Amino acid sequence: MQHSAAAQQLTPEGWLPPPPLPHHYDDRVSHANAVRFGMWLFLGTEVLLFAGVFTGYFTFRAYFPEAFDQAARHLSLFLGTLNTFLLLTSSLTVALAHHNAERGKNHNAFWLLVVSVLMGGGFLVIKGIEYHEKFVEHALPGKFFNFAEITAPGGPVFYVVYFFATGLHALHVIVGMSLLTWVAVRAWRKEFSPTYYAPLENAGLYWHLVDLVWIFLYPLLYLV
Amino acid sequence: MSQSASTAQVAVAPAGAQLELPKKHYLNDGTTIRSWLLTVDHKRIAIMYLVGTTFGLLLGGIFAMVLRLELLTPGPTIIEALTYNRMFTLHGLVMIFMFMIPAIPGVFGNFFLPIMLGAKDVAFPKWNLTSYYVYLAGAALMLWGLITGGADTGWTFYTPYSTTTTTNIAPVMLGVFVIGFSSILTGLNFIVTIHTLRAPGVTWFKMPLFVWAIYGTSIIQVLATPVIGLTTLLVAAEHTFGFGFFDPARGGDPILFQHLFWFYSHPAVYIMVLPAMGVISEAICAFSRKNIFGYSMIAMSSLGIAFVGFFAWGHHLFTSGQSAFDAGAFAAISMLVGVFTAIKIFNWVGTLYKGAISFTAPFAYICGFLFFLVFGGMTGIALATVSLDVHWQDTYFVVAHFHFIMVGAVIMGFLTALHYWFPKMFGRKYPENWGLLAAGLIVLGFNATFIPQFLLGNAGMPRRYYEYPERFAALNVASTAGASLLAFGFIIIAIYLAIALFNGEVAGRNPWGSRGYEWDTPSPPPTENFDHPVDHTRIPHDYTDTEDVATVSHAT
Amino acid sequence: MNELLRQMLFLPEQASTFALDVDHLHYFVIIVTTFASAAVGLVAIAFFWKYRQRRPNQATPMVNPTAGFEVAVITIPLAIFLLWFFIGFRDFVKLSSPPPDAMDVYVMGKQWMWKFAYPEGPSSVGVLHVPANRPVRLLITSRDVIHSVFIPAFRVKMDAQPGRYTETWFTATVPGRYQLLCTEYCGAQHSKMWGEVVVMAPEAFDEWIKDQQRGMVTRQDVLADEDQVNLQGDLREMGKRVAIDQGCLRCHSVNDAVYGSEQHIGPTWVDLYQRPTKLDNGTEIIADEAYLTESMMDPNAKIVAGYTAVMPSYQGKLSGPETAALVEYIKSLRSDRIRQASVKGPLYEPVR
Amino acid sequence: MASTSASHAPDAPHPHGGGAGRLILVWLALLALTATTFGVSQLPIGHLHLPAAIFIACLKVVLVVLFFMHLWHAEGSNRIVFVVSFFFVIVLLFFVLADIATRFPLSNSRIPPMPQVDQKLVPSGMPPGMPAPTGSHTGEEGHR
Repeated sequence: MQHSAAAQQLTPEGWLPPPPLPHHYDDRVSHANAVRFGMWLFLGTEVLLFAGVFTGYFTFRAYFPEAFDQAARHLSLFLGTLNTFLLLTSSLTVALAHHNAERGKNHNAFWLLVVSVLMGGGFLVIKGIEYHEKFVEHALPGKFFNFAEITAPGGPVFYVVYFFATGLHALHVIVGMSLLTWVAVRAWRKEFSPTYYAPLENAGLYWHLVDLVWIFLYPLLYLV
Repeated sequence: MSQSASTAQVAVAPAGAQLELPKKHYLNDGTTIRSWLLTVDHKRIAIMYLVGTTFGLLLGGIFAMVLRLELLTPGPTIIEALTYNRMFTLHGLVMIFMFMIPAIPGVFGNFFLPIMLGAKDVAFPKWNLTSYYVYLAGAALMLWGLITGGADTGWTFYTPYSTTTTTNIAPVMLGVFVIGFSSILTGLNFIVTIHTLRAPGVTWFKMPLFVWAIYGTSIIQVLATPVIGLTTLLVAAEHTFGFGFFDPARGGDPILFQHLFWFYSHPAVYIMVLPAMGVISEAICAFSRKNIFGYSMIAMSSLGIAFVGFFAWGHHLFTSGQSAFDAGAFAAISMLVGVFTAIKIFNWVGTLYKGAISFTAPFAYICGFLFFLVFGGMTGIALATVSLDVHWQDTYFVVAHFHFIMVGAVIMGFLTALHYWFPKMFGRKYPENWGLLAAGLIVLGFNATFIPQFLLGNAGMPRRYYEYPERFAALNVASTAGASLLAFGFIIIAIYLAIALFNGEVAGRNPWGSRGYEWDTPSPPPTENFDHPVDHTRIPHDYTDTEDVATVSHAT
Repeated sequence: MNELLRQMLFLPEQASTFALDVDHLHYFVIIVTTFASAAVGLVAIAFFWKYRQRRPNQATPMVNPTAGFEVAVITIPLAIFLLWFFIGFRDFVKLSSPPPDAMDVYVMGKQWMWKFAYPEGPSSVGVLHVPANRPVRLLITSRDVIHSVFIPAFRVKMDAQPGRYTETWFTATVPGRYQLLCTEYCGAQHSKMWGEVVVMAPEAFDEWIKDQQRGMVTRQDVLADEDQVNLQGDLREMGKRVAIDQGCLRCHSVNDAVYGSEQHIGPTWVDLYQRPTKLDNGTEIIADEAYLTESMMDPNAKIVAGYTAVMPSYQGKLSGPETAALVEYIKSLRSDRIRQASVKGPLYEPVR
Repeated sequence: MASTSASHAPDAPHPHGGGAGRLILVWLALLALTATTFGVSQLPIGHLHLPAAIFIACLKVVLVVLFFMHLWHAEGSNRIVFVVSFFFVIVLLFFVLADIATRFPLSNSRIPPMPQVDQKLVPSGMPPGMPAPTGSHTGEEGHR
């Protein structure tokens, strides 16, 4: 289905003609609606996936409240807030990219996507720094835990929840970034037009979901 | 709404005239291996699913027979404890994840959903093929894990035993995680197809009931499977790296595992039984030649079961230290789900009223289905009654209950669908008298296998027992005898269906004279499903006039 | 009536107050279900015959249910189900709230055996003595994986969750011996993890408790469960983990003699320490630390009679402390028969 | 239940209303909410921290979903999918936490046993035989 962009020349408005419509759909709009609806269903599964992690968080918070308090104080608040800022801003840039793609401005969309991917990278770098701190302090989950400063019982359990939640989230950030990169390449090839921007929209929806999860993770882990 | 104008008034093909298969159809449209393995045609993917799931049924059946043989005598009989534990884990995992969950949605959902909606294919054909290969990958990973050391934790893999056992459960866990993905993809594909690809004339309340059942199933598949995906990842991580999520020695909580596990696994049993109910709603109309009795009631109860099924998982935890408040809440909600099943049963029996019932093999399976669903459903309600469950939990009563629903209802539904739609899928008829014989054997064998297990449960024999006190011996012998009868029945079916595939009598467009939407196409259907534009003015299964609309034959 | 139905349904004898309530509700459910399904079945069979197909392509009228039918089909089953739910839930609440004056008994599930300890101190393995007609509360826990206390005659069941207590209670009515079974899958010997409940007349029970305590006083400070206080606890714990990680347990069994009876790939570790062992070259040695360490590093040096030399060498794979931990773990594996002597209370062979 | 596949004029989907300006406005609102949740967490309001944090997080989520993910003028079916999946998350959380709250107190690990339980056997409040998580306990190991 991937038509070779170079061979086709641009339409007068400056973007490529959209790819052929699949045979079993009769018009482009109902196909776009179907693709968006499919993406929303997939986001439903992602929400349920993180539901399990949050259930674990609240269960262990009910069991070991004081351990969660002590451990929360050992997380660096500055890095957490910076990460939240980064993700929120990258959500904005992705939304703007989608906004431009709807109007066929592939060039703007490309640069906005590049900025978003860079911010995602920044988020991962900061996450790496935090993880390094913890590995040095031996504040690790399960049997690897011996971190003197947490005296309350259930210390390792907080770090199990912390590493699993942020690890799963970081994995989703990586997947989101690769999606955005692939869509940025297609924007560079000027493939998007007012009638065809579904891939960028879906990558954007996925990125917003990743940001959504972090909006919940940030206060629960760092602030409370 | 019920006028029966059909698109083309052509004389009914004279009975007995020599019918032959249509020249070009989906089976001979490209016969290279590549055209089959890389197909995006939903019908071919359905056939590939049929091959995969039947292999799963065969494998699971073999393990079941080994278990039954082992339980012939109270002491060790043919295998030793560790192999027995691995065997019942194998039986559980293979049957559930390789046959029960993918079977009816994967085979008949894939084949008939687009045809019943009047669409050319499912919404995302490439994702449909991906879902099949993800299923194969998951099944292969799980089987490889089970063979090279195997898990001996039971299909429920309760922690902390599953996280501290010396058998390697990581590949089995990842296998289940991957198969879960295939389930999500299929469900997602079907929901989008139903929402966006309905042909003109097929409105929400004119869709066949099989489509409603698949819709309910897909909702559960999409929304429940991620939780088991996460749980298997957690258990695999905990078993290899020693996290402390579920293992109490490290501060974890085993009851949290049971909550997360059953949050998926209870809706999963509705993933298995809803499609079978959908098949029965179609087949009972066809074989009693009557419109369904209470269309919207059955459609809404499918959605009801799908929705309320999500809140009833706690009845698996009554004796695991769960609080009395939760036990009460879950028990009350489980009763609601029972009512939806009761609605369906009464409406199916209502459909027979003033019908024209023809007693064929599929109809024999429908009777079996109704009997087992009533019997299994009522024991389910009894199990949901909290005080009775305390005695029955984890005994053979529970084993008998869920086998009555799974083997009784779901496999009866699967066999009904296989026989009812065999002419449409392969263009040939199966031998009728062999079919009736096999149906009798299966129903008889099934009762002989599982009714003794109810009594074993009452007597207090726990499940997953390799050796048991002598007082349970007699009932176990009876159950094993029944199991061999059941196995014999399945073998007969396999034989005559395989033979009928190649030299069964040519079926023509509509051998049963059924008025379902799927019978408006030639059988086997062409790759683009229809040979005339689809505009359904009639409702499905409307038999109010004698002229048999569906035997109209154009091409053949 | 009660006895007839009990026999028909293969239910065990009713030996506790809770058993009577449960069985009465059970009979109510069974009777209502049988009549309802029989009615539905007969109606269906009547339809099969009355409305059988008479002509090919026979037309049938369009029949749809009336609103009244639909309402009836919802309300009647719901009413019956909710009635059962209320009765069932009322009994369950009674089961999960033990009377304050109940006698406490601590039940400890351990991989493939049950231990019972009374607050006044005496404890026993596999056999639980309870007075008749007095409420007894079980505080149940487990040492390793989830087990489940199930006494069919009392219709009582409660999981033994490791790391925490669960509770259930009963009032035994009929003195006698009843089997106790583990019903939550817990490993290889799950199907042998049986215990026994001996219901004694109240006075006989008081009598029994007194002489148990007298017996206990003479010995010095007897512990409810000796291997609780493991001096080198951490070392043994680490040894066990190393054994699991390195896969030693695949060939060597670590459970007491009952399990050891079958031939396993490697010699069992239970009671191995200080045991005289005959080697295949006829000589006999004492399995001390030197032998154990040497067998890990160079398994083929001394092969026990009757075993094949299939064990891989662990040279370089096991660090010094890990080997010491493994030896410590093997030393801690003493089967109960030897420890039996120190535990009070007569030991009954589990009922076959 | 859901909109049928109403087919607009082919090949001319209406571009979503609102513009870049609105997106930036929403972004600023999100930053403001982040600042407030940070501020609220510093206030000494004790056990109210959790509900406050969750409430503000929900506000931010609603903003992101409606404007960044275009649920504001989206198809009905997308909205239903989003609402139903969040509803099931709440159901899962509700029943699990209700279970922990109303369970037999000793069934929750780490909560000291009821007074009438014989202290001699369980002085440390830790059920016997439960090996404490390695290392986290600086205190006693085992009991007696």
